[in-house]
Amino acid sequence: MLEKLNNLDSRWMYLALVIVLIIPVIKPIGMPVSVNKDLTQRAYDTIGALPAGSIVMFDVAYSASTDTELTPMMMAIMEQMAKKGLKLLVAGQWESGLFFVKDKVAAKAKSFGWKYGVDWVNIGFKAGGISTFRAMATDFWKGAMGIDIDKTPFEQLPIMQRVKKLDENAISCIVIYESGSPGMETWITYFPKISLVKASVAAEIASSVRYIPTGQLKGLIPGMRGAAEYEKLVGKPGVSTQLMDAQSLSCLLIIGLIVLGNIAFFSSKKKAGHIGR
Amino acid sequence: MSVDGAVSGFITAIVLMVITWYYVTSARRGKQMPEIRKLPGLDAIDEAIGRATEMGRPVLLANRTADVGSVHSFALWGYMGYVAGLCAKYDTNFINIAGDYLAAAVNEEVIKQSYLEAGRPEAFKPDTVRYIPGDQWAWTSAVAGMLKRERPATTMWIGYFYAESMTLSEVGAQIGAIQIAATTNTAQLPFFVAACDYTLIGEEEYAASAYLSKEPMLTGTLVAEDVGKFIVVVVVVLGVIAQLVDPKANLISNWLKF
Amino acid sequence: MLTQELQIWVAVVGTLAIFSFLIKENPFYRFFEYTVIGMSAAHSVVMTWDNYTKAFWTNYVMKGEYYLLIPGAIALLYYLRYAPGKYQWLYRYPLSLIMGYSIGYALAYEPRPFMVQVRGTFEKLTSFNDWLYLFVFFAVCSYFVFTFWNKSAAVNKTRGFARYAMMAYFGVAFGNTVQGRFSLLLGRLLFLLQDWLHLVNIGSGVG
Amino acid sequence: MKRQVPLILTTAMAIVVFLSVVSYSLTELQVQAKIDRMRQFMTAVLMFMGVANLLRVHGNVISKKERNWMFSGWLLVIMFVYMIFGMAVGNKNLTYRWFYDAIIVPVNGTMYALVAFYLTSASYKAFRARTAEAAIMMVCAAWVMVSNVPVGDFLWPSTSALGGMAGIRDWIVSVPNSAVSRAIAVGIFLGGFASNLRIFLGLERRHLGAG
Repeated sequence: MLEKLNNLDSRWMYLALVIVLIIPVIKPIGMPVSVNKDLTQRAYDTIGALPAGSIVMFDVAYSASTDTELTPMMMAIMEQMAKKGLKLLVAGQWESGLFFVKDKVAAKAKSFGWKYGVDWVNIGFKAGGISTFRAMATDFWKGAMGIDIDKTPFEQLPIMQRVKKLDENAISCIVIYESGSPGMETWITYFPKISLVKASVAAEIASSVRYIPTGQLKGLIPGMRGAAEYEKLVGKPGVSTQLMDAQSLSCLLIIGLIVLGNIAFFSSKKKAGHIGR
Repeated sequence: MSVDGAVSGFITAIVLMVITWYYVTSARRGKQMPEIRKLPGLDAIDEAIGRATEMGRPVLLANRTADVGSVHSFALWGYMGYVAGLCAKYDTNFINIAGDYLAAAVNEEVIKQSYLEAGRPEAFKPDTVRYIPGDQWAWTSAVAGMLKRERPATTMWIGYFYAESMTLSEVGAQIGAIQIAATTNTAQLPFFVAACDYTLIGEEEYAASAYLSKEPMLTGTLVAEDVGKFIVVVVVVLGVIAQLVDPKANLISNWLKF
Repeated sequence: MLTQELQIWVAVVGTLAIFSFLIKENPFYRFFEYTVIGMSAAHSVVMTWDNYTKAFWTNYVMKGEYYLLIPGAIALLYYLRYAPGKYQWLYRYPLSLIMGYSIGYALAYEPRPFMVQVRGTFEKLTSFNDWLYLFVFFAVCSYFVFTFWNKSAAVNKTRGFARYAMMAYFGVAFGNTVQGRFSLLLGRLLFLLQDWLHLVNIGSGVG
Repeated sequence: MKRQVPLILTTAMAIVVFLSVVSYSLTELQVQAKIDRMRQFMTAVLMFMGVANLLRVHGNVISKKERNWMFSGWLLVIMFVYMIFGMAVGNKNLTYRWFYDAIIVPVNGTMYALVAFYLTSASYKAFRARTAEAAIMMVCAAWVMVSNVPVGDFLWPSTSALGGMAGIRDWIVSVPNSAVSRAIAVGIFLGGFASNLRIFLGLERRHLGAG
């Protein structure tokens, strides 16, 4: 019996996981979420402290696969920006990501009644990686080839008159939505003067917090939990808040499995394999 | 120059170069280099290849992200030369999966060279190095499928990995392979630690080429690295003193900002 | 012909094929595996072609920056790697240039963010936590010393402590990631439940 | 010619790039931008290397009729069709994108989602308190997992002593954890730097192969 438990077929665990995730999606429970003061609150305050009319730049560094985690953050931040009267410039380091968020951002902007080219702009993906961004630091228009995502020249977009150089005077804050590389290293290394907020996938939190005390990051939104916290801060509960219950149950499943695994291990007292070194 | 740390960074680079140069030169002159501390993950390589030989199954060494200019490739070639040499000696099938096409071409060269040194150049097969496009999940699906089909007895995951680390190491564990992982991506280390038999943490990945080859000059670069660490510690201690003396104008801190 | 509806069906088939790998490796999975390898290889060529080759040709070379043709010609030597014959070694020229380029950048840029990190350890020393931070930092640094003090008992004790601290770190990183991974799986399950089967409706990312 | 020249080229190129970054007057001359452009142009020229490699490996499989050779054939067919089509119409073409979104996106997304399953089975097998180290890792992981979800707030609310489960988690994350990650990062920087120097100084020349 215990021997069997020790070598439990993974497929049973997989089945349990699917069940545990689906049930709360169909029948939500609605447990409350508290806000993390060191990370999410800091991000919220950084953006909240910008004077009305400042330009915030979004750096899209994710793609469809991390949609469930990062897109709700983007929507919640846009909600806050609309309240504060901030302007938005969408750029990005991931081409697939910009394709992916294009319509979502446009739809959200439309819901606020933002005017394209005046209140917000999407300059699209610019090939060339870091060297392109470095070129934008000296001359944004030239570095960005002078056109937005739909090939409209910058001359026809009034907001671009304010962005001649990629520096702290033109861009008050960069929010990077990051799920991998290239990512925030670009900004930390080459543009340390512009305030940087990271909307991060959960996997990168542990390795990113060290940038908070040094001020290299002005805020960090941690994963779906962070998105739910942000939705709470802006007072608009959305998708993330709804999905937190499924998260709760699946975490309990893992804890249950860990306990079960330890019971099996200690009662069989058999040394199988060895822990990584 | 207004970039934070640009000048002090430049000085750091120069200092490190000089230290490295010094130790390499003294190693070349035959000065005895200190011994490297034990790294169980690297000591396990021989045993793992021996096991693969007994079982008659291949040895797999894979990396997705490293291009030809990346330090991970430089590290990888150290492992590759050693492992391929042993595989050639024991006549064990060796497979390398690369995610970058330029690197794949170089990997082939490194492996051929090892086969030649082992005296068995004819044992090199054209499908030893397999390139799979480095697009994260396409690559992972191919490697996972390959693991289940060819069931290597030993898998080595060396270099920079992202979220695929969990899939690779867990599928590897399911087929019962001995797994050795080395990565500098601290966010992915826990998954390798959880599912692999041996994990080289962070910087240990880079130490392999010196450790495995036992070449005194390469060991010299490791000594230089350790001296670098010692300097970091000294700078931090000085910084702490300066901070206690005058928290408003920390001399060391200002210097590092320069 | 290529409607949104059809696209969802194709996507569902692909999704199920990949999920089937959890049960066992099978031809259905293998088909999608090979398809995606082929398509990603093609996609990377298409992206380079659109963003680099064409763009560089029209924006730079045709506008008089002919010096680009020199590295271009050198790069062509790389293809000799797969050519039979005695000129294979010529591919080492572009290789060494590419390596030198990356090394030059690494040597020049990598120390900068590092300076800020080192500074961060001592710039604020007001609470117990700050001192603890410093201690853990030193301990872990000592763990990564490879060649000195390997016989010193004190250093080895500190290294033991460093291993515990690192294990705690790995535990935390693991625990934090779990959440994100479940979000991804939820995303895929929502695709099946919502976009395909229309069983639930909780809206997409757009608020 | 075969080994010495490439070694010198690497070092010389590295020095040029290094100087173009650190020297003010060279920055003024836009040397760095030109070098970047040359490197990118090399990428542009080398775009078919991957195709060449796949053609060689899978062509070999097909000609020897090895296991799964039909899949290899299919791989080459789909690769060339999709590549030629894409180069003809451009990557923003709607039909091109349709196939991308219908096949690559869901397969990639699902492959990513599989990680959740593997995480589950790995935690069952790996998190057993065999040693003190394993126990520490297990406890920390479990603690963070629970405190990250609403259940944690429910068990030990963040309004109570020590900030509740989340408060302790935040302390672990921002003090010992952050220190560890910084120390590892310092080591990685030094190790990476030394690795670069090994090639720069020509100590490591395995990549140049034989002869």
